[in-house]
Amino acid sequence: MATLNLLQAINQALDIAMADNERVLCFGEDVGGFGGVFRATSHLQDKYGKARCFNTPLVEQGIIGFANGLAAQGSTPVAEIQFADYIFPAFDQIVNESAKFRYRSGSLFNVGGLTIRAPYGGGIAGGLYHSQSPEAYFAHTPGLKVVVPRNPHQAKGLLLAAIRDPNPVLFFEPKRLYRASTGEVPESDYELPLGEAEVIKEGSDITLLAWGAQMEVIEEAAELAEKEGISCEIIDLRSILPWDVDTVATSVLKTGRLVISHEAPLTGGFAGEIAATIQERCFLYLESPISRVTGLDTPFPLTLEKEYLPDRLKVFEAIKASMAY
Amino acid sequence: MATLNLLQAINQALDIAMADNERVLCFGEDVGGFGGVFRATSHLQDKYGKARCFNTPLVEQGIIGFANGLAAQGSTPVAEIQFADYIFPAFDQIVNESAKFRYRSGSLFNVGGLTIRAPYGGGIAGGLYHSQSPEAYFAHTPGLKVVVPRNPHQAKGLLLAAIRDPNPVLFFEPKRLYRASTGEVPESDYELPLGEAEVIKEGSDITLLAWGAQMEVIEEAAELAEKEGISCEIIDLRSILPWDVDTVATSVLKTGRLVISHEAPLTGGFAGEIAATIQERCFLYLESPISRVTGLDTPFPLTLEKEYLPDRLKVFEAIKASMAY
Amino acid sequence: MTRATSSLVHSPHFLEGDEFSIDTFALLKQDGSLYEGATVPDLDRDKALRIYHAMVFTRVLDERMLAAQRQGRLSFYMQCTGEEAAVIGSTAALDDADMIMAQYREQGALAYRGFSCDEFMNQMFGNEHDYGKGRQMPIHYGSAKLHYMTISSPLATQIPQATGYAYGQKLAGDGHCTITYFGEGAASEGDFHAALNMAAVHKVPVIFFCRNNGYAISTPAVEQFAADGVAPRAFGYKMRVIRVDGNDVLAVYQATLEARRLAVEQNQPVLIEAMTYRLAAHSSSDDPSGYRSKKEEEAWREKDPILRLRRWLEDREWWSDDEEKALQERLRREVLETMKVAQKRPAPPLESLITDVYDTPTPQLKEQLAALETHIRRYPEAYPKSAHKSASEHSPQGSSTSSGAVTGQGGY
Amino acid sequence: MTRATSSLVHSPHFLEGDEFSIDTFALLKQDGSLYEGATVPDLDRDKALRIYHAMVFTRVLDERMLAAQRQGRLSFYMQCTGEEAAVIGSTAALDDADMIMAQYREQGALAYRGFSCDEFMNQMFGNEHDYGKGRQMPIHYGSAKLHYMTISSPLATQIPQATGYAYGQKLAGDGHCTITYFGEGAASEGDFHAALNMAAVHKVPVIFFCRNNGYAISTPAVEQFAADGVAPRAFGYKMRVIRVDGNDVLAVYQATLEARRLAVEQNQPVLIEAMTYRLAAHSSSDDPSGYRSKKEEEAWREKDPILRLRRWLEDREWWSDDEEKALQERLRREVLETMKVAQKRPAPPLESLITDVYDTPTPQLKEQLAALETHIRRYPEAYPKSAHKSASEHSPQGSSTSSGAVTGQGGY
Ligand SMILES: Cc1ncc(C[n+]2csc(CCOP(=O)(O)OP(=O)(O)O)c2C)c(N)n1
Ligand SMILES: Cc1ncc(C[n+]2csc(CCOP(=O)(O)OP(=O)(O)O)c2C)c(N)n1
Ligand SMILES: [Mg+2]
Ligand SMILES: [Mg+2]
Repeated sequence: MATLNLLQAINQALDIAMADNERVLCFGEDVGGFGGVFRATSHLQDKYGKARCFNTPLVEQGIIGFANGLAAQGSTPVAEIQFADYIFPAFDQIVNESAKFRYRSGSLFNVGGLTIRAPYGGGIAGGLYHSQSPEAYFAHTPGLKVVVPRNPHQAKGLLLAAIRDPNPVLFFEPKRLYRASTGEVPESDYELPLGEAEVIKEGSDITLLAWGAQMEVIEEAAELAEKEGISCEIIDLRSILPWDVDTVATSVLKTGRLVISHEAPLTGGFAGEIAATIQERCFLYLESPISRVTGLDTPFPLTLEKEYLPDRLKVFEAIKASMAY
Repeated sequence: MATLNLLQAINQALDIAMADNERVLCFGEDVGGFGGVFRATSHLQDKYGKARCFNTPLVEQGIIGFANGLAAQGSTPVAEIQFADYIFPAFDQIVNESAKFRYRSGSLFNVGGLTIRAPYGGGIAGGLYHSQSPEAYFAHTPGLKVVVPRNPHQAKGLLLAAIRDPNPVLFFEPKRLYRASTGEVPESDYELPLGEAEVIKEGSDITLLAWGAQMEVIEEAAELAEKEGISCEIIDLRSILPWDVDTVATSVLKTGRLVISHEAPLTGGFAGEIAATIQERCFLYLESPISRVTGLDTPFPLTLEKEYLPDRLKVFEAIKASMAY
Repeated sequence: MTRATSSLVHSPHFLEGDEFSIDTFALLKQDGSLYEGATVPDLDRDKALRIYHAMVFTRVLDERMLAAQRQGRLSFYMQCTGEEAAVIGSTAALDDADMIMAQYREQGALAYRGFSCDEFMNQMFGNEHDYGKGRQMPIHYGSAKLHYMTISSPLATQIPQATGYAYGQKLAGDGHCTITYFGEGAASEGDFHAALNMAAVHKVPVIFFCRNNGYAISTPAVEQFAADGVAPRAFGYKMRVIRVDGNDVLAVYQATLEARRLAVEQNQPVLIEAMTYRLAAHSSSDDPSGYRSKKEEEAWREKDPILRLRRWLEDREWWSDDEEKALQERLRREVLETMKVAQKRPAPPLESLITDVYDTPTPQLKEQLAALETHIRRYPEAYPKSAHKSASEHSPQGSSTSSGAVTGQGGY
Repeated sequence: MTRATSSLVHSPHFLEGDEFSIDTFALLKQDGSLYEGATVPDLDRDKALRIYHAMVFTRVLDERMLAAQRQGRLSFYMQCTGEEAAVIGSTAALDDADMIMAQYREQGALAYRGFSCDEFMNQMFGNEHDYGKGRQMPIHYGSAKLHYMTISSPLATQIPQATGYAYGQKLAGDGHCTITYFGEGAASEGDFHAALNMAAVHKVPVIFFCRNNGYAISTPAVEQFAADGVAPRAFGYKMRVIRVDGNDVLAVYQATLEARRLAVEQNQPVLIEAMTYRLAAHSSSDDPSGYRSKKEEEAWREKDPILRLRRWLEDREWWSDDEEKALQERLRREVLETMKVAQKRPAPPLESLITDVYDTPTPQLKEQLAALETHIRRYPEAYPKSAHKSASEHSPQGSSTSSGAVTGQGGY
């Protein structure tokens, strides 16, 4: 076990995947010799050659179109989109193509080898276009998998699973944690399951649910709440699509209360889907409305980003409101 | 008053808007001399000239980029995307640009003049790529308005309001109804309000909510239910973003039950947002879980589209289940 | 109509970008004779007849299926008519294991590769034998064994995919390349630009084959681009390019043969622009009289690519009137009979609604299917295609087959 | 580094596409003298000095703000260094009311138009005077009165927007055009292709100004495209094109003057490719030593565009050492003093979080703001920038100003 930060864990996962399977390729803007603007692909070109790790021209729709073709051919492309905010020019290739490739062909063809990595999220003075959390846009798209890791250990295991999963996977990396989050990471080749949430901490009064960088926030809020005698069960959803309804529902059946938090705007965010599903599953067990603590229904601001973000205090208040309902 | 079909009503709205304001322009693929593949822009080029109604090259990202620029310049572009399924190449221009133009500039600039029209929805043997209902993708995007009319009268009034609204509006037209839906339409220039739902029929036992072509379906389901003595309140949401929480909540506070229906897949669909909001607003008044009757979590099929679609029988069953809860 | 016009040359000269005016490569005149100075490409009788059969089959299929659509038997159809030489001549120049990533009007390529009439029909009727499991509109064929990627409606998406596919072939080192077909309209999409640029930068064995048929639905090429066709764009990417008479199957064949050599031996991507014309409507939903003249159509009908090849074959005595008659009759009969059978085949099973979304259905999808099954059991007569036979006794006249009286207005 | 190399010409000859090798238009040598055969464009002393001042201001601003970023006073910065001639020379050739739609490295254009130092600072510190209300990262300027569209980070989106904007200008008939700036990297995006094609088809008065500075972050031009720069793409759209020495302000000025004439008088869109070099890092987050050599940088530092113009001005006795010294000192002082003031200005009001999403806030947004206000009132010390003064007494050292010790890793 070594102590790695999130970036190092990702780099290690890519390295292992490329060593393990010569059909794995990493490419995107600046990912070649330079190793990516965040250095997630450092040294991979040196180790595996220019044919397997390279810069692309600056065109996201081309990167994903190219990746779709490569995956259909039987390769295992890991394409990087430099910031999740810049994934939208590739939206058609992802939503109309990657997601529907297998279905439309009756499984004659598929792009299951495809993984798309992109740094996402706020809290780093990035403003409108270096802060977005676009997971909900993709969560409405059957055929895709969407995964968000919360720390280095999770990142490595989930990314290895994503690369090897026989379905196209979007892997959103919480860039605020790239260097800020460190932890013990096994050196071995290991995978963590897609589609399964993880109960981080058991509790009895209320369930707190989030993913990615927002896990830190709800854990801090839980600490505040515990001080007031509120026992919180904390769940990391990990996979946004498909998501683990059972684990969440089981928890809420027990606690009777649910607070969900994400950075993306409220309206149409993925917390809405979760709330809608859980109120149906757990209707008779709910002791208070399911509560969502999210970004405002605005683009992402800069100077007032602290005010905008769903921080631990906002989550704490939501916990108290839920308990007092 | 004349009896018009939905297409004629839209054509009339465009005609009035262009006559009323010489800065209104209509363009898109095949919209010029040909009048659009569905003929929504028929005769407009003859009447207003090639400079104001024209064909564009086949490039959706260009159409909307061009339209954004025109709107920023102070014109009132009405851009057509030939099918809503083909709006995704323009996703970046819509979600990162149209939606954020005013906010990012502190209102120095805006693209409020922009309207994007696109035929959407299934039930016409269109398969994967001529059937999608993408409203939820846009509903997660603050800065946009999203509107869906249910019949010719609504279409004309809402489209005129959309064109004149000082915000970018996506106007999704239920193409299954283009010729199938006919009705009395005033010849005058009139507008219907954006952001306001409409209670189509009052009732006391349960609230049924939908928009666009799905209104017909819930109205038929209500007829089946009424035969069994269930009194249905029927609401047309009309605007998906921003949506009229108050009208829906008021209704559910009265009936205690809510069934929402849309064609798009369940997961991440807009019904989830509505259910999440309403369970919070009406928690203590809900007598059964809010129920969603939607497309399956798959791409849109063809041969089995009847099985896939949320039809009146499925809605009827959901009503009965809700009543029997 | 303003179309690219330029003088003709008679050898397949690939432009480097150092000359700018783009000539058109042509070998065969409409009367079946060669242009002076032209030499016949290396094409034996068997191959020539294989090409010709595929062309005639495609024409017959198109005629019959359009008629079937008009009779309400089929929801939608798209004809290749007028462009058979471009599509089939190019495919014939490839190795049969090279990948084809087409737009939608390239059924001829599939016919050339040996897709059976039955396979065509099953797709069009979306029945239980359709490889695509009845999920896509008619003409969205695909065949893994024939290396023909399943058609996708969103235009131009296959072009960068072809670049990626070919990059994979290059790494695999198996000596294969990819050809991607697209219209001059689709070439306006951003994906086109991405694809050509990436192919040039990464030296990918891919052939970009543009069918410039003058129209994108109603939009004439002159409203699609101001330039002399699509070919000059190649210079912007430093890509080899050739323009070819798309109604001349020999020229198309030879140009593609050379392109394939460049792609496979030198990893040089190539752009081919085939100048042709869509003689039929855009699709069964379209009526071209709204945007072009009968006269223009007539002028192009004079350039029928099938007739041109037939004359050349007859001149060589590789083909006769009798053979023609027999072929036409056989194909017509085959198409009609196969259609009848395919149309009666049942719809794909209900389960096919949720398979292939992922490699295996998620728990949610299984739940959704179970709920749907319960629902259909409650209302079997409302879902004749999928209700259990036992339950669907109310609808005796075979309405449980895949396609009833479908009158689609789905595609365009 | 492989870059476009071609011989030089000395008159602004717009290529029609009938020749292919693309020369570079240049007038001024690095020593401040003209090439033989070159003639000075029509440029009086006032205008020349206005250009020069803007160039020097831009350089000084860039140096100081990068230093401020290094000190942690600013979260992010991007320098124009090395490209001042390309940006300012072209803007100077326009009418001051022509629209500018830039990428992000064109602060010089804004300086030339008269954006004040204070205005620059307010944007960078995102304070209550920032026109953009503190919503975007530093350097995302905008000015309605100076006809400079607010910068948007997603690359290339402004290019088709410029086509649309200019189409509106053409309809308005007010004799104005639009210029859009972008890097050679951004030109790979699909939006570039859409924009140029649409402009050519619709005959739009727009100037596409490509700053080919050799890199897109770490990616050298040779990995961006295989062709000889961006210029040859113009032929693919049938658009006039000129390549110009981007470090030669006179050549850039004259080329743009001619381009504007074509645009405004003949509705001819034009592509200008200015060959230049980004002397600084891509941004404050970047370190170029990871992808290029000091030697290469040195070679380009020899071609400093500001020095080149200064020598020309001095030759004409329009400028002297003393004036230079005085200008440098004045600008340095101005930048530092203005920065100090701007940095201390309060953040925009809390309400600015929800305004401008729509023309007026929706009921939902008003509710969200009200809830936030209640929350902040409960925890004032946690939100020093926005808490009411009365409540924020816990944080006395001015932490309620717009920018504390921000060490952003936001942009790249
Ligand atoms: C992204 C996208 N936009 C629009 C359409 C609708 N559409 C289908 S075919 C077509 C015209 C295509 O013209 P071209 O590429 O020239 O091919 P041709 O039909 O002439 O063979 C259009 C606009 C589509 N399928 N996909
Ligand atoms: C759509 C999009 N993709 C990626 C980025 C990230 N990014 C910012 S600047 C840049 C390089 C741009 O290079 P170029 O266009 O040559 O301009 P230069 O920086 O050289 O002036 C990249 C990749 C972005 N801002 N937008
Ligand atoms: Mg065409
Ligand atoms: Mg650059």
